[in-house]
Amino acid sequence: MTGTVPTLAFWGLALLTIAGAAGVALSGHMVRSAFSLFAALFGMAGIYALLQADLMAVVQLLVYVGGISVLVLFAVMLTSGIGRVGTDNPSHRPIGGLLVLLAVLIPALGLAFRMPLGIESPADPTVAPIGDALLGRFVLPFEVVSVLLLAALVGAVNLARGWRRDPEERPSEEGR
Amino acid sequence: MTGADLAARITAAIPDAVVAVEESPTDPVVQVRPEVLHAVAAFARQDLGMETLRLITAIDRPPETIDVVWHCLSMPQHRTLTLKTRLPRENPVVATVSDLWDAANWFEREQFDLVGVHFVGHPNLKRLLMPEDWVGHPLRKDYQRPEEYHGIPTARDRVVPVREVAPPMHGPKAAEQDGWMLLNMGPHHPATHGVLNFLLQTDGEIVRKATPDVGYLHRGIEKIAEMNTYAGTMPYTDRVDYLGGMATNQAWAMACERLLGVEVPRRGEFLRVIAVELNRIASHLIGTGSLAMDLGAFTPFVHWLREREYINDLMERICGARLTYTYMRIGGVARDIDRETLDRTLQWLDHFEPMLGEFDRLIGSNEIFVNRLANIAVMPAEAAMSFSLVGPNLRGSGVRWDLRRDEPYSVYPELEFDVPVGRGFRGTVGDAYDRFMVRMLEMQESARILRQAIARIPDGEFRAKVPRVLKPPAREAYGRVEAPRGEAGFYVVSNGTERPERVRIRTGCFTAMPAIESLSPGLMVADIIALIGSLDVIAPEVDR
Amino acid sequence: MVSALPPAVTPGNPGGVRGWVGHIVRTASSILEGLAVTLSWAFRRPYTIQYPDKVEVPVPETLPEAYRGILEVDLRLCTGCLQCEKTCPIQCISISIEKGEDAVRRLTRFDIDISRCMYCGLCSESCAFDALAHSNQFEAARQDISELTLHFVREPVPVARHKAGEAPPRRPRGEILREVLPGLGPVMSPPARDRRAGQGDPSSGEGKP
Amino acid sequence: MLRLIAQRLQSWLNLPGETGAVLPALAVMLGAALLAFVFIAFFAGPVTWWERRVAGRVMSRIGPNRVGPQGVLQWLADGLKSFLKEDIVPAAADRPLFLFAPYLFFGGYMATFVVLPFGAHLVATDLSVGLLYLIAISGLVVVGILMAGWGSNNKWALFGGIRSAAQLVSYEIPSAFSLLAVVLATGTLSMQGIVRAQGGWPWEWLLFRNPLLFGMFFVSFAASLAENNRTPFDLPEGESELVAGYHVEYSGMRFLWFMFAEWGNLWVIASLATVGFLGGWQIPGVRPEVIDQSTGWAFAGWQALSFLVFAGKASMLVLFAIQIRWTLPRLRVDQMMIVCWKYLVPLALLGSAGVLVLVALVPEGSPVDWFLRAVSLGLGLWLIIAYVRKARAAYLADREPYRRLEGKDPWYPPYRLP
Repeated sequence: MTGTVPTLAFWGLALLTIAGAAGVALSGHMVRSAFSLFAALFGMAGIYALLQADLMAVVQLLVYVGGISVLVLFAVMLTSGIGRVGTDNPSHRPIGGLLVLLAVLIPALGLAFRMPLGIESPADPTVAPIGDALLGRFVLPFEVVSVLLLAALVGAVNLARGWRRDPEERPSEEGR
Repeated sequence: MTGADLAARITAAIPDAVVAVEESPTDPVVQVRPEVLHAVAAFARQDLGMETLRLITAIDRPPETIDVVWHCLSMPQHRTLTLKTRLPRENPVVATVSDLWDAANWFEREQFDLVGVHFVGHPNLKRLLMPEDWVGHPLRKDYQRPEEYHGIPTARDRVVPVREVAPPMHGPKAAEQDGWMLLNMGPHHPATHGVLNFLLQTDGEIVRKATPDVGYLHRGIEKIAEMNTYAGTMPYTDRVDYLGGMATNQAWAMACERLLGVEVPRRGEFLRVIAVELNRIASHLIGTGSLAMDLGAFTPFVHWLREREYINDLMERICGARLTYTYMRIGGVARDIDRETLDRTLQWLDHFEPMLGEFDRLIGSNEIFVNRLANIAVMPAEAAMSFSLVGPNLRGSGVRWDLRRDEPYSVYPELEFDVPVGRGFRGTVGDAYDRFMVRMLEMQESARILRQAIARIPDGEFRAKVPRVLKPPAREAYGRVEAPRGEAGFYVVSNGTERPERVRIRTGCFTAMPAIESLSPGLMVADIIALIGSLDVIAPEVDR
Repeated sequence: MVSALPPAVTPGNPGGVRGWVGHIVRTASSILEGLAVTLSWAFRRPYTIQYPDKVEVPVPETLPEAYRGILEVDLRLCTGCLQCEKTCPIQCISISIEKGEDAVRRLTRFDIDISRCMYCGLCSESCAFDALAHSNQFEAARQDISELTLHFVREPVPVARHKAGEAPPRRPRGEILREVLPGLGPVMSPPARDRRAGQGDPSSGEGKP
Repeated sequence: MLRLIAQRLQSWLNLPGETGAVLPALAVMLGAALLAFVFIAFFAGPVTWWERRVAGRVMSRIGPNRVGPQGVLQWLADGLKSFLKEDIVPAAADRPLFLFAPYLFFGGYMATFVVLPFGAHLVATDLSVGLLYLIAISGLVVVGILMAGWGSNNKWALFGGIRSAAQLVSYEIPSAFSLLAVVLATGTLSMQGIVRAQGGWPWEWLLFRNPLLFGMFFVSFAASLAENNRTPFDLPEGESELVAGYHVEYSGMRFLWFMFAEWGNLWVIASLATVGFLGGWQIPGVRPEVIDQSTGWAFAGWQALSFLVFAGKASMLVLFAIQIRWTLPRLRVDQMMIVCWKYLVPLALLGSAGVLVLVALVPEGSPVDWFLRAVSLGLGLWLIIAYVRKARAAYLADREPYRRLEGKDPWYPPYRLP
């Protein structure tokens, strides 16, 4: 990662990621938090791309940016009581939050400083090796994770159906 | 069955109900006491089989009374019954019949609004056409028009700068009830075809209820007619149904001819038939085309506008105008037709009939279109009659009722045509696709009628001699024709002067509006658009 | 008569896999039908008439005899019978007649407010001498609504006295109107027999797809 | 001043290179963005004019014909007009989201152009995961639409936003699966690799490789139409239902960004289908190696020719999409979902599985392979012939009544003999 443009790009993307993350935590409104999450994830995808991890970057885009963040947005917008644009979402318990932050940040920083910096990552395409690994060596973990996800999916559908079954009881306040 | 027979049957069931009987070849009138009105109406509905309520009219007759008239109809028996009652003017109170006929709900609201008759037991007796905070009842004879309403002058001559107009014209039309999202569809919305408003209570895309909010185009044509001569009202009838002006023209002319006892010459009748059938095609072109446009297909609409342009050109040759025809006159039509116009009509029909097939290929049998309409907003025949739906909307529900055939007028009995009805072309009888298809088939029938009428048109006078000043004797008449949007009727009460005492306009769209309200629950937002389009509702007919 | 409108695609949808396949086939074929129709239109000529500038004959000339355009009064024919004023449902005609010292009745005012006029034709029909008639003009958009009140009487004119059939012939349609409503465009050649606009090369270069 | 800021920035960020190198770098970035914008404008702009002309002809009218010869400059006039219009932000809107949404929307679309191979070597970067990138980056568009729908604080706009998100997220699946068939058949994710795996002649295209891929083309095209909110899947806009859906509150230039992306997207879907199924820029009868080995003017000439081939195929598909738009009505929301999950997803799954089997069992060049190619080519020809015959029948049905009028005095508006 040398050269002016990549360095600039890195700073830009890092700033975007951090600002996005800060937005998620500090934004006054749920929907804006969700959009900030999108920005943070997008920044992450950019950093993957800078690191020449093309498949990771694209998958990050596909799954997290295109899928998860849209899903989160969906969920947030459909939440009852989300109401109009002006609704507040104050950040509660700043002290507790700070403690958790420190608890995570210190090990993370320690880990980061122990990492060797400035190593060139391989420029080879990573698609084929990753594909081989997923369908070869790691096929069992891969499948186990798939089953887990499937179970989660079925559970989610079940929950959602139960909720839809009786629409009269739905405590809807949207549009208020 | 004559009026006396009907009165006898009513008396047998409810003694002392009948006050008087007026015989009439079309609509025998039975006058009843106001206290027993509901009982008589229930008897008529259940035992006499009057499953349709055509019209409720209140007539202000100062200084003493307000007359209220109910026009009932039994379609299977081809029988009508007109109930009349006389209420004191200071306290006009009568029982509601909205529990017997669905159509009565809006009729009663309208008469409450405009004449100030209270219908006891009505579920929602609020103003319909006028704003809710309006003062007075405009169709009362002693009504004084206010100078201004919320700072807006009511007279055209006083032009005010825009800034003077106070903004709060309407409060919220309905509370956001039950936590459902409230959507205002209209007054300016691409799919409401004019200035209509629908208050949608939605649960996401699913509509819980669509409440029509009408009156944005209320111009008070009934009131204008009271201030105008019989002949001078003719131009206003164009404006009742701007897409089917010929038919409303004819209805008004027929009502006045019945009052005056004027006979229309045969050539005049043929000219009327030609004009009305051309107009019916033009109107159905807009109806079906805009339905396609509402569902997202723009091309069919433009194609139909092109065909309508030909009709407009023919109309221009026939009567001189393209939209507001004012072609009919009391006793005939305004001007004769020339051979050239007839030839051109035939030429156009040659072009148009293949176009119907093309339209069907382009959109009518398109699978997406079919699936958008089939089994949507199903109106069963019973409900259609109770809601007093008329015309293609009624026939779409499978009821074979066409005034041209069932209450024959003009020269229609001499002409051969079918009455297409909905029969579940792609789904259930009475769904939106049936209503669409009935309109398509009616265009074909109209083309058939046109060819016959052009072939048989006789020579002779096209207009009867009528006096310059029309003073019909004091009586009443109900002229009704099969307009493109169903029955267009003018119920006229004359008082022996140049000006009518009361004019009541019955239009197809007015009764279709409450039907939308009742069909809406459970539909999706996009289906509401299909529903409005398939009923072919246009705003001026609702508000008049 | 339903058969005259043959459905392009036959209805009926069995369930199951057959229904599923049938649905796909039906959708595809009905879309193909629609596409074929729209494709065929790409090879037909447009019907557009490019009013107002790309028409060969000005539109007023192409209007039929019956056309009810803006009203005009030929004062040489008007007998001052006031029938039109009485007939008008919205009172947009106002006529004043004054009897001068020489006992001649003179029209001092014959105004028509064409911004109110409904173009219903009742007035011209009631005119026994064809003095009041519809012209073939319609392009009367003006900046101010008051400009749309036409004053046909410039200076008092004695009312006409003639029997029916002896009246002088009417002037060509629209000629009088052009005098009272400036800016209506040039005078047309003899009364248009028929509409002919856009007959030659209608699309003027737009014809080819 | 600028230089000073640049130097401070550089020292602060600890950038490598000589002092002041950051400025050219920034300039390069800006320049590239501008270039991309102009490039895209030339794709998106004229297609608006083209669409309106086609729509005009289909509706037997003319379409825009006043600005420039035959109205070709209409898009410039429209752009200028929108540029000069007032930019209205509703008082109740969520201001930052409302303002930013069009750029996100446009950005998501602009980013797709990075991997589209317009010619033999005319491609910004040939990513090894190009196809996947293309599918992924269009996800940005959903977020843009959601942002616009929410930020407008208008219920109709919100409806549009939610519909759009549901639609895009759903249709990504059939779209991805049908493209998976392409990947299976070619064995690469790179866009250039996919093109090079095909040939110039129709029977070398993936479209006519076997009947399954032939079907996959339509699945893929339908899903792309849905992903880009084109009729019959234009529910987020839903002109007659949602007025204008997610962009109902936008005006002026911000509105233009949406329109830009919408029409530019037409090129993206057409290009994607061209690359995936129609052989991309491959010139019939010319091996790609010939192009690679050429130098100088010959190289430039081959590039231009390959671009023309590509543009020709893509514009035919654009035309097809336009014609579909002006032919079909719109689906309802639930039907949109049904079409996706009950029809397109199973079809795409079955198709890609079938392609996998065929690719594994039928080696290229074998008699079975040629038989499959012949069958799918026959299918395509049959479809085209049926289409043209039907169109001809419709044309003749209308011409017949006119023919009877020949020699007669035509009346106004005149019967036009076609």
